[in-house]
Amino acid sequence: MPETILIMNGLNAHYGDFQALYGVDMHIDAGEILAIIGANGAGKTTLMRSITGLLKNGANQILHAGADIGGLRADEIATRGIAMVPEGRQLFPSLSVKENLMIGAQVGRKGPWDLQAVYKLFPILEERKDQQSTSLSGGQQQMVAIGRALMSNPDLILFDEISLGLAPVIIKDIYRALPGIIGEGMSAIIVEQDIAQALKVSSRVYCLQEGRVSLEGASDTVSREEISRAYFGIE
Amino acid sequence: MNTTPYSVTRSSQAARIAAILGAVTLVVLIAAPWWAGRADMRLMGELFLYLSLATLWNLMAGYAGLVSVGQQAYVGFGGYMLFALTMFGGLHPLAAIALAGILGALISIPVAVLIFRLRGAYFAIGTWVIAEVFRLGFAQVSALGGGSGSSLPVAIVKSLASKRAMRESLSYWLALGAAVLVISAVYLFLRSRKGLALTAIRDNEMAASSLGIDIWRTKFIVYVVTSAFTAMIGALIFLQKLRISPDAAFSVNDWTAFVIFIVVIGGIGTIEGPIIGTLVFFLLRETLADLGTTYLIVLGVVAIVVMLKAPKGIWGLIRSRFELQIFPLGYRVTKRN
Amino acid sequence: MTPLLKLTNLQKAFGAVTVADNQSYEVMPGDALGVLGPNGAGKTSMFNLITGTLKPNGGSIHFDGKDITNWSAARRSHSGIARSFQVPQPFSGMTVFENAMIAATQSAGLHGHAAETLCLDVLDQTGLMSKANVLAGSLTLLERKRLELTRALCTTPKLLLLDEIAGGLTEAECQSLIKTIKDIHAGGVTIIWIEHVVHALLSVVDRLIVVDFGKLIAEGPPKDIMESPQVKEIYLGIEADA
Amino acid sequence: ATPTLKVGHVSPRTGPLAGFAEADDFVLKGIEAAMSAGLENNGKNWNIEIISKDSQSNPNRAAEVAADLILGEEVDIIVAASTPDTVNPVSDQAEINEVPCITTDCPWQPYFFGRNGVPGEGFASTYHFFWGLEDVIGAFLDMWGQSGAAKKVGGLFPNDADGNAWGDKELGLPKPLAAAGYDLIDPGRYQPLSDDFSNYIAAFKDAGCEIVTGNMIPPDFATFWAQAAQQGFNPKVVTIGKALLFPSVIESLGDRGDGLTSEVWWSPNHPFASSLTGASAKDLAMGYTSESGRPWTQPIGFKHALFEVVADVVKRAEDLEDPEAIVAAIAGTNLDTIVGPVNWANGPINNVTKTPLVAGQWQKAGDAFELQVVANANAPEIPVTADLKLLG
Amino acid sequence: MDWLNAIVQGTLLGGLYALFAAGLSLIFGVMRLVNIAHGDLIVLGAYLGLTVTTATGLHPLMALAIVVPAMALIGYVLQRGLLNQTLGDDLLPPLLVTFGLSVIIQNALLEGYTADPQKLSAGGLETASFAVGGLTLGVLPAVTFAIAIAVIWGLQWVFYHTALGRAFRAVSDNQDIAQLMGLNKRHIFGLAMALALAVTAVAGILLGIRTSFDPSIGGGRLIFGFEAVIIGGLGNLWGTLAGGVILGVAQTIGAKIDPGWQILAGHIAFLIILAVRPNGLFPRISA
Ligand SMILES: Nc1ncnc2c1ncn2[C@@H]1O[C@H](COP(=O)(O)OP(=O)(O)OP(=O)(O)O)[C@@H](O)[C@H]1O
Ligand SMILES: Nc1ncnc2c1ncn2[C@@H]1O[C@H](COP(=O)(O)OP(=O)(O)OP(=O)(O)O)[C@@H](O)[C@H]1O
Ligand SMILES: [Mg+2]
Ligand SMILES: [Mg+2]
Repeated sequence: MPETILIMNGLNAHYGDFQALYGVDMHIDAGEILAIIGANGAGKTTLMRSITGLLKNGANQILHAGADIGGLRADEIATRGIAMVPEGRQLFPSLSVKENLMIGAQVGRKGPWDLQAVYKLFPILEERKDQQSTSLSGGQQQMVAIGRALMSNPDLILFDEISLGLAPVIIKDIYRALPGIIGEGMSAIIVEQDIAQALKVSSRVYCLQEGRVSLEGASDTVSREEISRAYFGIE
Repeated sequence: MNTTPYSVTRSSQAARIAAILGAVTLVVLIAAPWWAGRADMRLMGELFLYLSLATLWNLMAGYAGLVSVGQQAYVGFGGYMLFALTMFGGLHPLAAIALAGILGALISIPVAVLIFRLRGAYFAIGTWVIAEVFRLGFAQVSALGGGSGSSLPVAIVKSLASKRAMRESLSYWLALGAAVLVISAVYLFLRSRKGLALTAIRDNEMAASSLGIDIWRTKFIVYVVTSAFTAMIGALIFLQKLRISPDAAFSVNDWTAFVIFIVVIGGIGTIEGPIIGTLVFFLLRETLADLGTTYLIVLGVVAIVVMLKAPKGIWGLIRSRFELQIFPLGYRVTKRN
Repeated sequence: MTPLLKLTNLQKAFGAVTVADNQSYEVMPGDALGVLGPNGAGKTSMFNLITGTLKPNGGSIHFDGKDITNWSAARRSHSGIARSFQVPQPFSGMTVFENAMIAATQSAGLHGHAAETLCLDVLDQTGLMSKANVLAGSLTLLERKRLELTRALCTTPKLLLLDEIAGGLTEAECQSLIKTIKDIHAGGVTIIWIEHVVHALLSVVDRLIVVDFGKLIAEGPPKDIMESPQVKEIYLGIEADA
Repeated sequence: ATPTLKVGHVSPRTGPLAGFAEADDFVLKGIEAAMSAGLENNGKNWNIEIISKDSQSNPNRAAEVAADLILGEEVDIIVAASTPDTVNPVSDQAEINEVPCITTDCPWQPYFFGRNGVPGEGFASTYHFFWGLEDVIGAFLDMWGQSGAAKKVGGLFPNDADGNAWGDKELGLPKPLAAAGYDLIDPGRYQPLSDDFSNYIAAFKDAGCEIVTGNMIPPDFATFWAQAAQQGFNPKVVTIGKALLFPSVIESLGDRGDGLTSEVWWSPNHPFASSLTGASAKDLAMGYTSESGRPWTQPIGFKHALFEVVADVVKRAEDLEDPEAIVAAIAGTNLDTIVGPVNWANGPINNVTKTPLVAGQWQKAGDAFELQVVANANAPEIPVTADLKLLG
Repeated sequence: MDWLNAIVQGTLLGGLYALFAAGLSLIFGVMRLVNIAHGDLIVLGAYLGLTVTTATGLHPLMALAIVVPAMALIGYVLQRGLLNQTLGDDLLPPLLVTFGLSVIIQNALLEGYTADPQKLSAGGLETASFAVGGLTLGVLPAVTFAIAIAVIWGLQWVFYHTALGRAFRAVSDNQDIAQLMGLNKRHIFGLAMALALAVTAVAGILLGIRTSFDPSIGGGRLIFGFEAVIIGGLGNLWGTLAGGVILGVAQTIGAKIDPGWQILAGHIAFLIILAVRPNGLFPRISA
C-alpha cells in the first residue's frame, strides 16, 4: 500500500471576511497524480495557495509526510518538498531565464532535476537562457515556470491551470511529458479545466464546488453525469 | 434603452445628512470673528491653509498617482510672488494672490513637461529636486533678499484693511474660503468624467490609455491646476507669516512632509482623509509642540504606528467599520424593486 | 468598400526577436478574423501594434481609411478600436461597474444616464452583473477576463480585438461565451480573435490567419487552414486532434 | 491681587541652531529666581510670568509661535534671541500686532535691513541690542594689524542672512577693508552646507592670502579647514564669525582648532555685572559650567541681559497696561547690563543699540581650549588676556 | 589648471556621494523602498563612530570594524521589526514610515548627543596631501574614492554573481512566488538592509572625518544620494558611482563659475540627464 504524502483535514480558507474553502478533506498518495476540477471561483487556486502556505491556515489542517505544516511559512513548506507552478506563470522579470530556473534550485533539495534536465525537456529555454524572462511569450513563460518548480526537486508538485494560454501542440507535449516529469515517487496535483484531459492523466479526481468537495473518485470510473452534477450542484 | 432591472445611484443617506451638517458647520465657521478669540482665529486660519494644501496634494497623489515631494516649490513660489508683486508691482495683496496663482500655473507647465517623463519614485525625487532648484534660484535673487530673505513692509499688510480686527477677520475668511473652494473644486472634479479618468490612470496606465484616456493630458491638467492653487495658498500663508526666506518658503518639512503626514494619517485617496488628518495634526501640535524634541519624536511614532496599524488611514478605518462615505464619488448598482 | 483595418508591411522587432515581419493584411467591416500561431509567434504584439501600445519600426496601419500609425493609444480607442488584454489589466481599486464606466465615458464619450445604461446592458450580457459593486482587484482570473470583454464592449467599438478569452472555461461557459461573441458580431462589430481554444474560434470566425515568427504564414477560410499540413505541423502537432 | 505681566520668549531650542539656546533653561531659572518676588511698578507689585517657546531653528515656526504668544497667550512683552532666523520673524509679528518686542544676539544690519527697515523711520514696537558689522570689522582689523600677516584676505561668505550682510559691498566688510589697505578676495556667496571649497582654496592660494575671514556655520568651516590643509593652503590668521563661537566646535576640530580667531561679544572676563542679580560675568559663566558640566558660551550673557532689560522696562514703564507706554520705556532704557550698557538713545540707527565687541583667539591650555581676548582697541574697558599667535 | 583642479576635486567628491548613494541604491533596487531616513542613518553611523573612537581611542577607520557590524545589525533588526511591514506596491507607506524614522533618529541623537557639532579625528589623514601633475590632492578624498570603488565593486558582485544577489532580485520582483522557491522574504530583505547599512556606516565615518556633523545634517545630504542613484540607473551600482561623480564634478564646475551655483549646478545636471534619459544613464532594472 502506497504511503500517503499529503492529507487535508477539514481545511478552511479565508480572504478577509470571505470564506473560500469549507472543511475540505483530501489526500494524495506518493507517486499519484491527482486532478482537481471545478467551476471558476470554486476555490481551486485557493486550495493550492493554502497547501503552499501563501494563505494561512490553522493547525493540523494540512499534514505533509505525517507532519503538520498548517502554520508554516511558504518558504518553509517549499523546503519540505512542495513546489507549485502558479496560475498565470509569475516569473521574476529582472532575472534571466536561466536565473529563474536556478532560483528554483535554491531550496537545496537533491534529485534528478537540474539545468541540463530542464533544457532537455524544453530546448527553447536553453536558446533563450540569457533573455529577460518577461520578454518570452506566454507559452515559453509557462515552460520556465514548470522548469523552475522542477528545479527544487519536490516530492509533490502543484500545477494550477497548466494548459491555460498554451497552443495545443505545447499542451500535448506537456501532457505527454508529464509522466516523465513526475518520475519515480513524485506526486502531482493538477488543476485543469479540460476535464477530459484531467481525467486522462490522473488516477483520482476531486471536484470542488463553492469551496466544498462535491465529488471524489477514481478517474476512470467517474461518469460525465456525476461530474456535471458535482460542478453545478443539484438544481 | 435599459432592459435590466438594475439602477445606479451615487448618493447615500449618510452623505445627505453630512451635507446638512456640513452646511451648518460652514455657517458657524463663517461667523467665527463674532465668537472666536484672535488666537483661535489665527490657528483656524492656519488649519484651513494646511487643509487646502493637504486636499490638493491628495488630489495629485491619491487620485492622479503623482506622488510629489516637491509641492513646496509652489508654496514658496506663491509666497515670493506675493512679496514681489506687492513690493515692486505695487499690487493690492488680494490681486497679488490671484496673480500668484496664474503665475504658478504658468511656471508649472515647463516643469510638468520635464518631470512627467519620470515614474513613481523617480517622479517623487524629481519634484523634490525641482523644489530645490526653486529654492536655490530664489536665493540668488538679491532684490528679494537673496539667501537672507525679506520682510513684508507693514504698509502692505495694512493695505489689506486698516483696522487690525478687520484685517484678522479678512485673513481668516480668505483661509476658510480657500479651503472651501479647494475641497468643493476637488469634489466636483472627481465626480466628473475627468475625475473618473484620473482614478483609472492611478490604477492601470496601460489599460487607461487603451480605453481612450489621454494620460499625459489628464495628469498635466491636474498638475497645473494643483500648482496654481498651491501657489495661491502659498501667497496666503506668507501673508500671515510676514517674512519670507528661501529656506522657509521652500521647506520640504513644513509644506510637504507634514502635508503627506496629514493626508496619509487621515486616509489617502478620499476627500474625508485630509480633513481628519489636518485635525489630528493640529491636535498633536497644539498639545505637544512645547515638548520640543519629544513632540517631534511623538510625531514620528504616530506616523509609523498609523501606517502599520491602519495603512488606509484613520478614515479608512472608520469607513471599513461603518461603510460611511460623506463625499460620495463612486457608483452603486442596485436592484430595482 | 474600404477595409476597416489595413496593415501594410508592418515591422517590429525587439532586438533579435522579430514579432512583426512585414505583415500586410486587410479586414473588411463585419469580418470575424481568427488568429492562430504558436506561443511567442507575435500575436499579442500584433494587437499591441494595432492599439498603439507598441510603436512599429516600419510600415503603416490604416483604420477606417485614416492613417493611424502615429496616433496615441487613446486616440485609437476614441476612433473605435477596443481590445481585451491577454493578461487582464483591471482597475483594481474600482468596482466592476466603475471599470465599465471608464470605457463608456472616456472612450465612447457617453455622459450620465446614457453611459450608465450602456454599462448595465453590457454587464448583463457578459454575466458580471452580480459582481457590479465588487472591487475589480478581488475578481478571479476568469472574472477578470470577462471584465476585459465588458470594458471593451463599453467603448462601443467598431473593431474588437480579443486576446485569449476562452482559455480556462468549462464547456458550458465556453458555449455561452461563443454565443455572446456571435451576438456582438451580429450587432455589426468587426472582430479579430486570438485563441488557442481552436474549436471555440472556429465556431465564430469566417477567416483565419496564422502567424509564426512574426510572419503571416497562411490566410484563408478556416476549413482550408486547418487542413493545411504546415499548420498541422507547427501549430497542432503532427497528428491532428480527433 | 497682584497683577501678572506676561513675557513671551522665543529661541531655537531644537534644530541646527540649538547650540545658541543650550543655556536657556539655566538662564531662565536664574531670572525667574531673581524675579520671584515680583517687580515693582508705580508702587505696585507685578508678578512676571515668562512663557518660552521653541522656534525649532525654523523661521516659519518662529512666526507661528510668536503669533501664538501674542494672540493666544496675549503676552505684554515678547523677547527673542539668536540669529536672524528667529529674531526677524518674531519681530515682524510683534510689529504688525503692535506688541513691545526686544531682541538680541544677531548683528544689527541683518536685523534692520533684513526687515526692510528704513533709516530715520525704524520700527514702531520692536527694539534690538547687539553689535554691528562695523564693530566686527574694527575688532578684526585691530587684531590683523598686530599679526604682521600680508594684507591679502580671503573671504568666505555664505548666501544666508549673516553671510550676505558680512559680504555686502556697501554695508559689509569690503569697503572698510579696502580703506584699511587690505585686498579682499571674495569669489562670491556659497550655499550653506556645501561639500567642497576647492575653488575658494585655489583662488586664495593664487592671490597669496595669509588671512581668511568670513561668517560660516560649523560644518562648512570644518569642510573648508580640512580641505585647505589637504590642498596645501596654510593661512596665518583665520578669523571666522559664528562657526567659531562655541567651544564644542573648537574641540571637535582637535589640534586644528588651536589658534583660530573669532569675534568675542561676551566672556567671563568682561568687566560687567548683572543689574538684576549683581552677579559678575564670571559668576554667571561659572554657574552654568558647574551646573551643566559644559563650557560657558557667549549667548549666556546676552540671554541674561535680555531679561535684565525687560525687568528694567517693567520697573520704569508709566503704565504696564498700555503697550505704547512699555515701548516708550524701552526706548528710554539706559542700563548697565552683564553685556555692557544698553541705551537706545546711543544707537547707530533707529531701534538699535550696540554693546562692545572685541576679538579673541582659541588657545590650547593643557587639555582644553580657552578663548583669550587678543585685541580690544574699540572696547578698551575689556582687558586683553593673551597675545595673538600665528597659525602653522 | 584651475579647471582641471575643479574636475579632479569634483570627481573625488563624487566618491563620497556614491557612498551615500550605494546603500540607497541597494535597498531601492531590491525593495523599491524610498528611504527618507537614509541621511539620518549616515549621521547615526558617524555618531556610532564617535562613540567608539572616544570610548576606545581607536582610529576612526579602525572603528569601522565595530561600527559596520553594528549598523548591519541595526539594519537587519529595523527591516525585520519595522520596514518589512510597509512593503508593497505602494510608494507611500515606506515613504511615511521612513520619514517618521528620520524625525525620530534626528531628535533622539539631539537628546543623546546634543546639537554640538562633532568631528571624527583621524589625525594626519585629515590633512595629508600628495601632488600629482601640479595638483595638490588630499589623501582623505582619494582614500574615500578608492573605498567607494571597492564598496561598489563588492555590492555589484554580490548582486549579480551570487545566490544571495539572485535571491535579492527574485524577492524584489515577486515576493509570493519567491517564497515558493524557499526564500524567506523577511530574512532576505533584512539582509539587504543590513548590507545597505553596513555601507552607510562606511559613508558616515568618512563623512565624519571629512567635516563636522550634528544631528540635523543628514537630510541635506540625502538628496544627493537619491540623485546619484537615479542618474546612474536602477540596479546598476557602477551607474551609481558614475552618478556621484557627475554630481560632484557638476558642483565644482558650477562653483568655479559662481560659488552660488555650486549646489544648483548639481541639481541642474541631474535634471538635464533625466530630461534626456528618464531611466538614468545605465538602468538594469526598469523603474
Ligand atoms: N485575493 C482575494 N480576495 C478576496 N476574494 C478572493 C481572492 N482570491 C479569490 N477570491 C475568492 O475566492 C473564491 C475562490 O477563488 P479561486 O481563485 O480559488 O477559484 P478557482 O477555482 O481557482 O477559480 P478559477 O477557475 O477562476 O481560477 C472566489 O469566490 C474568489 O472570488
Ligand atoms: N517587450 C518585449 N521585449 C522583448 N521581447 C518581447 C517583448 N514583448 C514580447 N517579446 C517577444 O516577442 C515574441 C512574441 O510575443 P507575443 O506576446 O506577441 O507572443 P504571442 O504570439 O502572443 O504568444 P502567446 O500565444 O504565448 O501569448 C516572444 O518571443 C517574446 O519573447
Ligand atoms: Mg484559479
Ligand atoms: Mg499572446
